[in-house]
Amino acid sequence: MAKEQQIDITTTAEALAKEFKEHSVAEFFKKNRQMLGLYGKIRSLTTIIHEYVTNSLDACEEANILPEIEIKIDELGPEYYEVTVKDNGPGLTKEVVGKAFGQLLAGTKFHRLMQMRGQQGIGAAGCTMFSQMTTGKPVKVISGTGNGKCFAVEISIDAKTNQPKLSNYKEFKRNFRGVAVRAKFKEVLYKESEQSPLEYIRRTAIANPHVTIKFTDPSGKKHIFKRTSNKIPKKPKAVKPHPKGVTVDDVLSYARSTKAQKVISFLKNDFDRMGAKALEEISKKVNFDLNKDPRSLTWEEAEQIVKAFRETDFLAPSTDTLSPIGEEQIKKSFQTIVKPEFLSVVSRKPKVYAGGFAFQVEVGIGVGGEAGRTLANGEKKAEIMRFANKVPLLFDAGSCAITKAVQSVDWKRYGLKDFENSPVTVFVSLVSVYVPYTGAGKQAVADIDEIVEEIKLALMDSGRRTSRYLAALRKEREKQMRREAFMKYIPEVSSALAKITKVKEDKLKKKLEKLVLDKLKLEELEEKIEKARAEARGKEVKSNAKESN
Amino acid sequence: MAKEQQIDITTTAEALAKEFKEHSVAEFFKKNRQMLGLYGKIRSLTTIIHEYVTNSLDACEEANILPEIEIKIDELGPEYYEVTVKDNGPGLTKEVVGKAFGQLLAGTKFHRLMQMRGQQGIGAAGCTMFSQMTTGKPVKVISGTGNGKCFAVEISIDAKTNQPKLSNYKEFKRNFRGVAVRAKFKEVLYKESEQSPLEYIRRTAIANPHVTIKFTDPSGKKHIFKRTSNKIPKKPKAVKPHPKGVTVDDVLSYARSTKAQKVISFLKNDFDRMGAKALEEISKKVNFDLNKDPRSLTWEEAEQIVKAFRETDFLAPSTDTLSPIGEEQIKKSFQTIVKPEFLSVVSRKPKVYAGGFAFQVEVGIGVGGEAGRTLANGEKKAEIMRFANKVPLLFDAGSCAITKAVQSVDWKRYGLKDFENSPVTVFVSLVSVYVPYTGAGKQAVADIDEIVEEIKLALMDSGRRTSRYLAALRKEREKQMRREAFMKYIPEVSSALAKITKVKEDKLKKKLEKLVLDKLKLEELEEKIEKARAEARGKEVKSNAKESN
Amino acid sequence: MPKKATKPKRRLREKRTKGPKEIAKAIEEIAKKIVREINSSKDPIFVTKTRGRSNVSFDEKTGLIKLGKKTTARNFLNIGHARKFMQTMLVMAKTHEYLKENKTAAIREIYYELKHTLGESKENTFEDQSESDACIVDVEHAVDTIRERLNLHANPKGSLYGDITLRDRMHNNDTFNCLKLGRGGWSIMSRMEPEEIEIRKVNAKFVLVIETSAMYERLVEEGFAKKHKAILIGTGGQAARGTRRLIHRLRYEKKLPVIVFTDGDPYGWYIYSVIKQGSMALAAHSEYLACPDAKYIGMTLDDVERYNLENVTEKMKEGDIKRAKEMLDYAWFKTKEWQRQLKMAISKKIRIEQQALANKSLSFVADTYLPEKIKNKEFLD
Amino acid sequence: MPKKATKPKRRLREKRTKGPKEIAKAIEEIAKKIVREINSSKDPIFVTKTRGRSNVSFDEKTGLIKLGKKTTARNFLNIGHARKFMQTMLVMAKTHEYLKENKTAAIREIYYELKHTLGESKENTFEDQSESDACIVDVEHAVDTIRERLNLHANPKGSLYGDITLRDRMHNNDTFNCLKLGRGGWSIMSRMEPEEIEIRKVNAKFVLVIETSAMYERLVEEGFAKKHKAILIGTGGQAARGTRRLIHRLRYEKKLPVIVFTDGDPYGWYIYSVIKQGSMALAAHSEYLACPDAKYIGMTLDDVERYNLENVTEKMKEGDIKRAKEMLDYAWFKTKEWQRQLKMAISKKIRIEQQALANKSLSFVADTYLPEKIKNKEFLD
Repeated sequence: MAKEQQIDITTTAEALAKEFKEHSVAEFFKKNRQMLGLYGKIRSLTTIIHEYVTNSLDACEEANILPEIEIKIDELGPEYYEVTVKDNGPGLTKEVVGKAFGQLLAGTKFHRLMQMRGQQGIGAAGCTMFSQMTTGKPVKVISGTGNGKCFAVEISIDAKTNQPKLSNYKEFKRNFRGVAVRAKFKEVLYKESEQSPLEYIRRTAIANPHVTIKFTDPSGKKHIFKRTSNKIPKKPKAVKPHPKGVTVDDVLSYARSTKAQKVISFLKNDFDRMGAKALEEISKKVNFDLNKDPRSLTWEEAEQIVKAFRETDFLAPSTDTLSPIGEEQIKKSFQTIVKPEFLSVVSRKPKVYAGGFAFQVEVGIGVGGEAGRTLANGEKKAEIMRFANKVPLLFDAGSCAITKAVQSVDWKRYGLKDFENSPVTVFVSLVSVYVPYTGAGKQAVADIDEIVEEIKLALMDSGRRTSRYLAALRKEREKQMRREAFMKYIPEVSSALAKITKVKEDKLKKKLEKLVLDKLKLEELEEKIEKARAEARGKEVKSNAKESN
Repeated sequence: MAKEQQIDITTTAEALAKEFKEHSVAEFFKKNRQMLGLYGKIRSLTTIIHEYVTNSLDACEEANILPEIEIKIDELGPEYYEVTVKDNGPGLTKEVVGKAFGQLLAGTKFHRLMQMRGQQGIGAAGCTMFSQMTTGKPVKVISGTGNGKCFAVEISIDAKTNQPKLSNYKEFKRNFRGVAVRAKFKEVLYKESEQSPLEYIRRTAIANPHVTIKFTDPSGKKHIFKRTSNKIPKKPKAVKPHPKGVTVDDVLSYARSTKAQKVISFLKNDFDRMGAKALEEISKKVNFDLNKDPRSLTWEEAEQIVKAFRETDFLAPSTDTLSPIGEEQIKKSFQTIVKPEFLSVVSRKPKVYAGGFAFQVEVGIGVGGEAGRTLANGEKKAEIMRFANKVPLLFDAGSCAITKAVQSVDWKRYGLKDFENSPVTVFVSLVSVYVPYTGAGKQAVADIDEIVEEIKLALMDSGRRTSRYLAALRKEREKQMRREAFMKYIPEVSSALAKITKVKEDKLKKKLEKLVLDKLKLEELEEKIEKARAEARGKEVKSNAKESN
Repeated sequence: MPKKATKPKRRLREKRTKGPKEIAKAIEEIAKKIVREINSSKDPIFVTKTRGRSNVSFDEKTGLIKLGKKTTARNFLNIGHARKFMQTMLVMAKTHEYLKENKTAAIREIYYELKHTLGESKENTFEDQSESDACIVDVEHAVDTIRERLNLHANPKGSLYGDITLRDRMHNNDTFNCLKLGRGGWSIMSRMEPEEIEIRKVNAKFVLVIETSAMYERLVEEGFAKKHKAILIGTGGQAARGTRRLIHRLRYEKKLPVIVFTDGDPYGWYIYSVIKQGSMALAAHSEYLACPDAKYIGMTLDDVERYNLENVTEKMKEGDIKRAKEMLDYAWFKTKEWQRQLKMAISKKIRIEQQALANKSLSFVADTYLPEKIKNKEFLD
Repeated sequence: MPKKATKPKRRLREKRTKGPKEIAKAIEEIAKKIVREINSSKDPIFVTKTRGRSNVSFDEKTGLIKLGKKTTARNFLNIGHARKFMQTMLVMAKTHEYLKENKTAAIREIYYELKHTLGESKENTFEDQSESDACIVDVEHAVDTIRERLNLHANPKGSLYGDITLRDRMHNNDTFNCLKLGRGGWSIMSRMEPEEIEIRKVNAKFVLVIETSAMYERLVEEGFAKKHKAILIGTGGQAARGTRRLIHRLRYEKKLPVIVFTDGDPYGWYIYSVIKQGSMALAAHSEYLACPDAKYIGMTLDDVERYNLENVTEKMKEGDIKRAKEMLDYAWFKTKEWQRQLKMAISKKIRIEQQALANKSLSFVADTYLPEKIKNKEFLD
């Protein structure tokens, strides 16, 4: 054993106590900017574009506006760029603008259960901090609400206190509605790649068919992605937690901030899909009085409630809390931007995962045409496009639940013998009131079983359609080949038989041709009949299903 | 173009403003606990052990105590466990204990540039939050400073305010020094695997040869890892930032909190390795008066300072700011715990990466014996052990700079033809005053070029020694084989020649054997001479190097 | 030493031999039937015997592998059959022509004669010879004859040495004694039908069939044929049809016992079994080709131990082991001795070549190994 | 049609033939030298000629591939040479024994005779035949002779047909005419030295060497030999040493021009070139084996167009194409015509077989193709 040292322990404990300090979240992220995706020269720039664009889109959508976004990246020097992002959203008030761009963990999104792109209130302020750290410059923001009055302001962050610092505030007249932000960054680099701002914008356009984005890259080249749909996604709604997904801790925390006076009304008002029948069932299952004040619920009582939730049937979370892209929209923009030969899109129904959060999966599989990633040598590789709340995820694919789900599918069963080397683009969109990212950089979804399973089911469904298409394609080609084969063989057969039997070759040939044509016609007819029968059966099944609904 | 909708924009902007709220960091991490590594049943449990153990070790080291840690995990029910961790550290005062276990982003570590295991002030409080979320129970802590007085207290967190809530505070008499924490968790699972608490503890013991850990697993089995060294690592020192690594923003932020009155004394006192000569050089390179108040430095002036730093020569960061494990210590514990046939350990000199942070890399390569990971079928695979500030990293290997560096080495050049399937354990330890983790879960190091490069160089150096060993091994085997081969062939050759020439076979055989033995002796002699010469040359080089130092 | 006059246990019933005209007629009948079907708008069908294991069986009584009675129909209107139907018609027409014009061709020649591109396509009538070979077998079965009588023949292979006088009736009635052609012997032809090659006189007690040409040459060199009154036939690997036909004729026309001497490995044993029982591929013609009472003299794995040949064994390759495992299931290897031999091969994973006997001495095989085994009737059965 | 009496342009200077006693003596001398070295404690050395491309050259004058004068030494005390040195000693001692006892052996037989385990180890004196074959070549070179005179021989292969009378001096002086052995012809032996096989009489204008045995049989069948006074030699692929020796002797003893007829592909052309100039592997023995004025008649890729054989070409395999590219660089293919031919093969990636001529008609090759080309002297050179 070691010899014990001579130390004055009390002094040490107290000495340590003196060193004990609290820190602001701004300081934390300033020191740990890699956690926000602000590391790596190329990645940082894409992250910046991502943060501004998602804020713009969220604002437009909440205000029911068809978004038009202009993005410009200018090269100011080596690894030194200026980024400008302008939207036509509702604009921000002076007070909000400061917090939105100058305070971490502040925003409209964190505390509401609502499907939005941003959900943490960190992004834009993180960019301000990054600009400040690398250039010492504040971020310039102009905002207008369209009523002729605008203001401009410069914003930076006081890291010690996590408070915005505003300067050069100016009001002026212009008929502008929206927010424009302009900021300078060092330690970033623009380079076209699979993970560049351009690819980010392209994918944003695919997942957001109602958006028009104009992008001017540092070389001055303009890239315009026009909207393929004029339908604004329905405004996301704040949603109450679904009983199936909440934990004891969640129940207690909701109970503390409810407006309800009794537990029974708390349950009725503060949870999704809570009908009278369900309430009755629950009240039978708990052994305390549901008329008590929710604020006085104990852990054990809350545990009883959660147990009762698990044993009770509820409807699936209401669809209207989620705003999926929509099958038609995905199809349109996929066709316009990816241009596959065949496309199959599947939109699943909303589901719930632990935490009571509703989520919904949509997938698209494009095969042939320009689908897939094209290598420099012209070879095609499979391409996976990941989206969370309509935001493209370009980084950390390896640790993402979506990648995991795609890889877990046995693609051979769906006619793609060598998936990795097929001309295929797999599109996966996950929308949720709360997306469980693996990190604050929001580039990968944690592999929560329910989510992986749901994505896999969607891909398998879509895969079946793809495989039917591939099979039909093969069948059509086969039919053609059969006809040609018969016609090729007939002259040989006729001539051989004629030589042996001295029957006239020409006569045999004509007879054989007629035989073949009759046979093929018959087959086609049979096929049609079979198809009609199958369709009839299908309809029957559907109408039965409707009746039982 | 889309038809513009009828919306009252002003209302919307103001409506949004009303929704704008600020949040506590506790709320943030409660919602995003996956960012702290608290997701996945097995992973969560390992993370909890990790957080408590690192705190204990840091405390002991700072108080110059040889650590003895006792860990116990009890199964209370399905996916329901109690964790107890007791150390012999300096103990905590009542005030500190609350913050340490009940407030996120509070602690002794975040604000000091000092090599410690913890560096964020999140871990232990995160565990309290997790316990609270899954069981509703507070965490129990006992602390004593060895003077006969102890106290016990129960701690939970108020998530809304990120403030600790203490209850059941009791003082009592016992001659205990250290901290003991006991907490209950649901949604966790104990299972032996590559990522289990046991493996975590085993690796902790390897990287911390001065630590004794006693672990009782849920089945009651005791695992004891005894220290192999009685040397306490030197106490980590807070370090001033090295001029080569700081950014403009860093300079400004240090300038704001300096005690110095003039920029010149700020530079002299607040930076590492700042000698008179360097100061003089810097003063020549900037165009403003270094006697000005550091608090009034502008961005442009700070930029000049950073530019001058870059153009001036400084010594490498002082070694005493870092506390590496040490070659001898690594060797001892590696031999004791991994038991390889051959081991090569390399300790590199400290280096600096962007941010001015010193870091140091140590690696060990163990080959043969029990090195490598053994599969169920007995096959051996390469094993990579990653450590950051002596803490084992078990998760997220794929996105870690250490893994990247190991994979970038061309192992074939070092005699390992099929690295993945070799019986080899690669040990990589990175120590730094600030480790750039990719996430708050602290399981992977961001792939910063300087760090990857340094690890790679260390591995290559160690690889060269390994390859020399493997080559020597092969050579010895070869020598043996040659001798055997000659002796096998001699009877054949003698008999053949005897048949043709009628010379006596036996005579030929003896002559040939003598010829072979003489030749082998001669070769051995030559080899020895060559080796002696090479050693002499090596010494010469070393002594020359010393002189030029 | 076997007596000269050993009669085959059972006279093989060779089918009544059809002449060229009858065979041409049979082809015409098949063609006419197909034409009739076409004219009455029916799916034209070509019928032949089913090949492959499902229609092959081992006839314990005769000791022959035989083709069963199952038939296979090829419908032209079935796309899976159409190409093969077309090919079969081409082969039928061409062999019909050969018979009419009294020409003969190698099976590779008929392949080339019939190969051409189909219309504007990139498809050929035949892509490789295996396709036309398969059609030849189908036609053989359909008209119930052997390819030699369709005026077709495979490549020749094999050498003949010993006191046997042959006459080539198609070549000036050349008559020659195969003991008097130097040590080279006579090159066995691909067509060895009695109508062409007549066995005039044989002065021998038995036929020794030898797998490798080098061992054949060694035995010629050592004077084995004269000393033991043997006819030596070197097959040079798997015996060609002509060679098998010659062995068969020596057994049944000249009543000579047949002894087979191959390498001690699954391939060698398979060569022996084809000579003895026939092969699955040519199951229909076993009566023409096989010698069910042929004896196997060696090499066996027992020889390895008996003659201390451990040093000169070779490792069996994976393919050999697989073949040995398959052979375990063949009905004609179901004897106790052969099962033991095959299992030994599978477990020891070694093989032993004929020439490995040279490890003892060059003349060991001729002076000791073969005479001893023949004298003691040590045959594997 | 070539005149019967065409003399070879240049009489090949065959080295003075050593008798068995002289060769045994030469072996003894080498062994004695090595023993002397051992006795004086020197590293024992075996010296032979260097093989491989570095010591092989094409002699434009004689048109032969020849081995140069470079020598290679194998030191027993060098671990890289020791095993081979040991093996060479074994081969030397065994051939010495053959010569003394007047025995002959196939090269596979000497391999088996010498193969055994070394002491307690798992190592064998020879692991496979390629090792002993290499030692045989080394000994051939060291004592400056051919393997036949070391009483060794390779496997026999090849058939002979035509009005040629041979006598086997080692086999009762058997005398036979190869036109009178039916259509099979005579099996060419592995050893065709004049001391053993005497060419008594030839009545022919030229020798036609044919790659495939099926084409050989076709030409026999068509009466080509009689009609055109030809000796037909079927090589059955690459010509065996005995067959090459026979061709060589017909050219130089009997002054018959030699015409080579192979498949139109790199492998066939290589067969031709080995007959004509010798091979790199046996460069030392070109004087015994090669016929530098042999003519190549076909198949050529020009034939494909000329006779409309596009349908019956085959695709060249990758290996064939690689071989063609290598052949471009061989000195003996550096003629304008051959370069053109090889380049055509490489660019068109097709090959044409001899039997593809059957696509015209079975007798086309005998009635038209060969006679026309011979008459018009259309040879590729």
